[in-house]
Amino acid sequence: MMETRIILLIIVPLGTAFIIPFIDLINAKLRRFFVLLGISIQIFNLTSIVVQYFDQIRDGSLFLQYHLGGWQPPFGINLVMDNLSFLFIAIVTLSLLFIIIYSIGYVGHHEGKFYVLYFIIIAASNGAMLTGDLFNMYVFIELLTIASGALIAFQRSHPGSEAAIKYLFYNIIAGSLIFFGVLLTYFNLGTLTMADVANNFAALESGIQLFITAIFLTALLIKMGVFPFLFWLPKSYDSSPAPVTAVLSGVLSKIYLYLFIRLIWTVIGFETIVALNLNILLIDIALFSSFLGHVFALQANNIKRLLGYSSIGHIGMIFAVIMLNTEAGFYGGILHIIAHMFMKAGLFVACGYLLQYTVSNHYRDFKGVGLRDKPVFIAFIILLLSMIGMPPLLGFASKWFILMAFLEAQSYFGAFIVIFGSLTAVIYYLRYIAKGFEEVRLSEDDLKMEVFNQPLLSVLYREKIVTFITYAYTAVIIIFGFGFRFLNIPLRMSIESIMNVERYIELVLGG
Amino acid sequence: MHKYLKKTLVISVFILTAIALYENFLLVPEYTGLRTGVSDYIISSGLSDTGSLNLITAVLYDYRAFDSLGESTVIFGAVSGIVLILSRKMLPVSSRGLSFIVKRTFGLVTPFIALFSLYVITHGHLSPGGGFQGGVILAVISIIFSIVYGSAFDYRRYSPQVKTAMETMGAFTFLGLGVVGILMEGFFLKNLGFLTARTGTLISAGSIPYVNFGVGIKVGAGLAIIFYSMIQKTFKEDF
Amino acid sequence: MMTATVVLENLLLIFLVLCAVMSVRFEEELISIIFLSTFSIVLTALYLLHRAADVALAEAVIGAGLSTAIFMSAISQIRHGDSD
Amino acid sequence: MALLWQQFLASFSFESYFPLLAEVGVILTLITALAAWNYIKEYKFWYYILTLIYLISTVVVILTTDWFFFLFAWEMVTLTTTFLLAWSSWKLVKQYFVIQFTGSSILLFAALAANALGYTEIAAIDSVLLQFVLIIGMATKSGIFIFHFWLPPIHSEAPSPVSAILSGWVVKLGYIFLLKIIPIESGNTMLYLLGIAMVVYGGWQAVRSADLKIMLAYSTVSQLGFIALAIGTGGELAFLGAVLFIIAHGFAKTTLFITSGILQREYGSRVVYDFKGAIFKRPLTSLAVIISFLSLAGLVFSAGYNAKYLISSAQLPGLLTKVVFFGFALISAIYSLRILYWIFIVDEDYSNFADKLKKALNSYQIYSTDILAILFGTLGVLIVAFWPEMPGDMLEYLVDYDFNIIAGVRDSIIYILLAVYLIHNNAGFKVKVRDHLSLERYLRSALDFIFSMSRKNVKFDTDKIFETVFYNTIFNTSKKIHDFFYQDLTIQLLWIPVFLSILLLWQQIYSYF
Repeated sequence: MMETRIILLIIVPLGTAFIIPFIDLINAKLRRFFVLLGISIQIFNLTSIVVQYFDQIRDGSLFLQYHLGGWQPPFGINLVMDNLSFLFIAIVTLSLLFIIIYSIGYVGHHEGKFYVLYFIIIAASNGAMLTGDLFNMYVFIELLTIASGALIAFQRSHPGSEAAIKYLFYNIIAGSLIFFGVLLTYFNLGTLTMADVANNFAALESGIQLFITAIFLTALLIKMGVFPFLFWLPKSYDSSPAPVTAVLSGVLSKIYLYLFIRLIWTVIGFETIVALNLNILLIDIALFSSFLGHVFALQANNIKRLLGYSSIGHIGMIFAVIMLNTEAGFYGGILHIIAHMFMKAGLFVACGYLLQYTVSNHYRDFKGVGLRDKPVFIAFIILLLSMIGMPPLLGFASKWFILMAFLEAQSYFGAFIVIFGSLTAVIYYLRYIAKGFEEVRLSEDDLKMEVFNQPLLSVLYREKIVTFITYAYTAVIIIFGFGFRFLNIPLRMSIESIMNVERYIELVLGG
Repeated sequence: MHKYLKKTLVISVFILTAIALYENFLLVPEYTGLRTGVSDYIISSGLSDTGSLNLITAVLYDYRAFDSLGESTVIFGAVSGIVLILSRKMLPVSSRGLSFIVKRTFGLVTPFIALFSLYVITHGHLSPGGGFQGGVILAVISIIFSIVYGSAFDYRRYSPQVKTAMETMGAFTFLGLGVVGILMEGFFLKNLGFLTARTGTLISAGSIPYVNFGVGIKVGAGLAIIFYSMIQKTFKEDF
Repeated sequence: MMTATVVLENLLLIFLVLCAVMSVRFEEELISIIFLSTFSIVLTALYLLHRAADVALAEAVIGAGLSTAIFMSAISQIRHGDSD
Repeated sequence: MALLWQQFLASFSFESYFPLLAEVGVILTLITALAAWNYIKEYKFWYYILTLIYLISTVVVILTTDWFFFLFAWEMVTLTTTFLLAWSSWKLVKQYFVIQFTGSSILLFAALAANALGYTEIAAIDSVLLQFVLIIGMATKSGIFIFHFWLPPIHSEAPSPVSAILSGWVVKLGYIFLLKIIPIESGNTMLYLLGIAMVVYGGWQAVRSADLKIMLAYSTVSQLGFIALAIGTGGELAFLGAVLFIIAHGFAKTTLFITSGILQREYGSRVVYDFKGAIFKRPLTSLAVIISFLSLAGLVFSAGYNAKYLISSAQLPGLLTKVVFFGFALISAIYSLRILYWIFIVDEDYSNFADKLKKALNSYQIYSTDILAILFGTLGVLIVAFWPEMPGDMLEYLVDYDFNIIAGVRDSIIYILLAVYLIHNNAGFKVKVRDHLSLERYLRSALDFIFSMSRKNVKFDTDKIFETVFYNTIFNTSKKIHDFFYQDLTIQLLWIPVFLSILLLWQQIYSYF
């Protein structure tokens, strides 16, 4: 079905990003109004799509298309929204909404540029999830890389720049590999539309199949931060400001997971992966990566870096459980994607609040943080409990389904890694909670040091907004923890749209 | 790690990768044996579809105009990022430019460079070139200004505010043409039929020349901003 | 005619690789940048040889012109960076 | 959501003795809640909120047959009891949570494995391997032998009402779960052997300790051994015995921990040698202590007797069984009577009992809720003693069951005489008062042992031992792994071509292996 509103999901944030520098020239105070306007149009747009196609979302027949410039798929670019991309867009938009409200309270200097880059990220993430065209996907990935790379260096400190350069090193190599893969695909198949490629990919010679698959896989593994390429991740999580880290961990890694699912299941086809004997290798790599992430987290003396390492652990776990290619695996994997998105983003957001007066993110400076901001610290603890999988929270449900998927597939190593992950998580999180409750006495000089060490914070630090967003994340975790069955239908339907590739191909090429 | 050991390791890994890539490239079929469905279609009916003589421009700004929008947004984002990271308060008057002869000669040449860039931009659908290339040439003018006349010259003539406004305007031209496409023709970035004249003339090929123009301004202004934010002076206390 | 083109192409390719290696090998940044600029020009010639005029124009303008200027300005920043 | 709610309700099963157990759990929790009214001073509201959540969760744990809700509720129990421990010290919270979470993780794994193997509901599980894994997980949570090490330190250091909850009911949940999953026909030999070990070890340690709360904690280990033993035996009689034992021990231990709180407040000490004249100062409390300890000892006309009788009669008949059970009962009797000896007998002058009592009652300070709580507890013990079928004939099987009271009286007299003889001869087993138990101390003694073998003399700082030794070991190991993978940037980037080449040459590599 042709639907104009899904292109608006991309061009509204794009237009907002374009207009903000202009507004800055006229009157910088109007900026926030336009930011809120842009995000509310976006939300309204998405809501109207949900309302109109509610029945189709429920019975899994949602399939919206848009042909850009009116060209039919093999010749032009097409946007596709099926249940999978709908689910991802919905949660990503919700998460991005939270983070932008948070950053209204948080970001002090260069606010205009921050919002430009942020709206570019919104546009690019929606675009990357909606597009049905390989080259278009590459463009949006590049957009994400550039915008997030600039945001990592937002603090303009030495470690920030270093992390940004490292991030760009890895991600631009990954981007060029994706470009190379797209090029090879076009060279061999003469088409860029995902559905068309999927239709003809199986007919290729197995050597070329391996060639293309290997390049895409390497690129996506770099982007996700799975084992051999996890080195850029903790550094960039550590040295970027809190809302950016929340975006990086909460949104970007999930978008790459989505793209991984799209490329492997829709475009390349899981049968091809099995025929190339790559699936076992990938599962093992992912589980090893998960293991390493948790082990690294044990030695981290820096809370944000620790959360970065634990992200490696969780993403590896999700990757492995998705690679099982069973319905239970997808169910657990996507549920954990949602859970992890909100938990990690919430944790980074809470960290940004808690670490506002500390000298650094270091363990020893974490002392007494909990006593200073008790309500936020309690939210922080709740989110940590969700990370390790305690029951009334969403983390438990997702851990349950992931474990179930591993055991159902008789992958006992995977189940062991899940258990191991949550056990090590207990050890490394409890240490920080204990430190947070330690009494601390500050001298006058210490206080001065702390205030001067925070150039990012403006004088008008809007504490209430920041606290509110932390609570909002906690509330989401608790509400979905009790009502995770609300997600049952969307999850089932998106699994169906992953598995049913023929329908995708038929609807794109035929409609 | 020992220095030579590391060197050996690096070299051996590169040799391994080269072998692996070579092995795989051997499998790729010859150029003549490819499936060329889409490109054949574009070559045969690109002109009649879009009215652009230059098929590359037809692909860039019509068939895959959305990609071009994305690419120009990449530059937009890069400009924002670089300005964000490198933005400083003052422009150094590091040099007073080159000698009088160079200044005067360049003064004579500048209009021609500008004209050339305008030509490249506006004839994008007729001859090689297009908004992107022309925009870069436009930016080069600004760079040469700073080399020849000293870095403050260009700053005084065209302040960063003007450049930002130009960049935003270019971006909005592109986006606006896309939205007009929705309103008039029903699809985002659809070529505007009512603007098309006889093929081969300057004002033909629907909205392509206008898109070219927007991209040209945007790219030119954006790259100039990047260059100027790089030569600005650093202050320690600004960090 | 055909062979001449092939020979020219191969020569250019060898020169291309040479430029790439040289730009990595030299520790002096200026020389690296000059080699990169040469690299772009050779690439432009190659594009022209394959009759891709658009790409050649873009490569000439950006690779040989703009990026060289930006690299130069970056280097001047690095060299003067400590003093001011 | 509606679906989940319906599923939740449908998962409840009200069969056999589990509703009874749930009721007992509720009653015990209410008793402790009564006792806590005076004991907990700060954040009383949150304490009761947590207790309420705990109460609901325990009921769900006992009654549900769905794995998900079972684990969900049990984790809720863990979480709430962990937070309840926060009224004592942060250290305990940390240790308790780590241990409980380890147990739950193993249990989660085992439960899901069971689910994957076709046991979609919580019911008897035939696979021995699965039973084994489940028992390991449960052992960590409920303190079966080898994994019991955390139980005495934490139960003895917690605030009294919380200890009463933990020792009285939380550890029982694991055994109630075992009642569901161990097939009633066959039992489980491993559990049986572990039970025996627990009885002996716990009893011995209880005799060795002078601190009332530590002694109570060890007696919990010992008494839990009986339950494990009973479940391990298998058979209807043994299972009923286990149920009765759970109830009896629940009442007795809850009462005892509450009284220990009262005595501690009264005397400002936890060492039994200090509780002089308790019977005059606190007659009702002392009465509750006596009755509960008699029940723990398994003397006749007490709840413990009925349960132990059922368990022992479920064993294979023979001389060996008799001797062994006689030994077990003797151990229990010794540590129970020893406490009574120290509290009530030694250095007490009962010649003018009535006068003293009157004098003490003049300066009597009433903690009404506490007294009410222990009265209820004692009442529970007595009810199980005289109506083993429970009011309302809930354990129908026991209605006409002959508990052989005469033999019980005979045996009890023998126990008492033997125990009194032993206690008297050994001067009441007076031992040096140990420090308060803590997991750090265990670690320290283990390290001391290791270092003594290597003949090095190293002193350990016990307070910081977790931070310094335990954590540093983990930290350094993971640091080494970290440094091994995190080489400099060149090597890090080198992974990209390496990985790419491996993938590109994957066909060849795969066929090679």
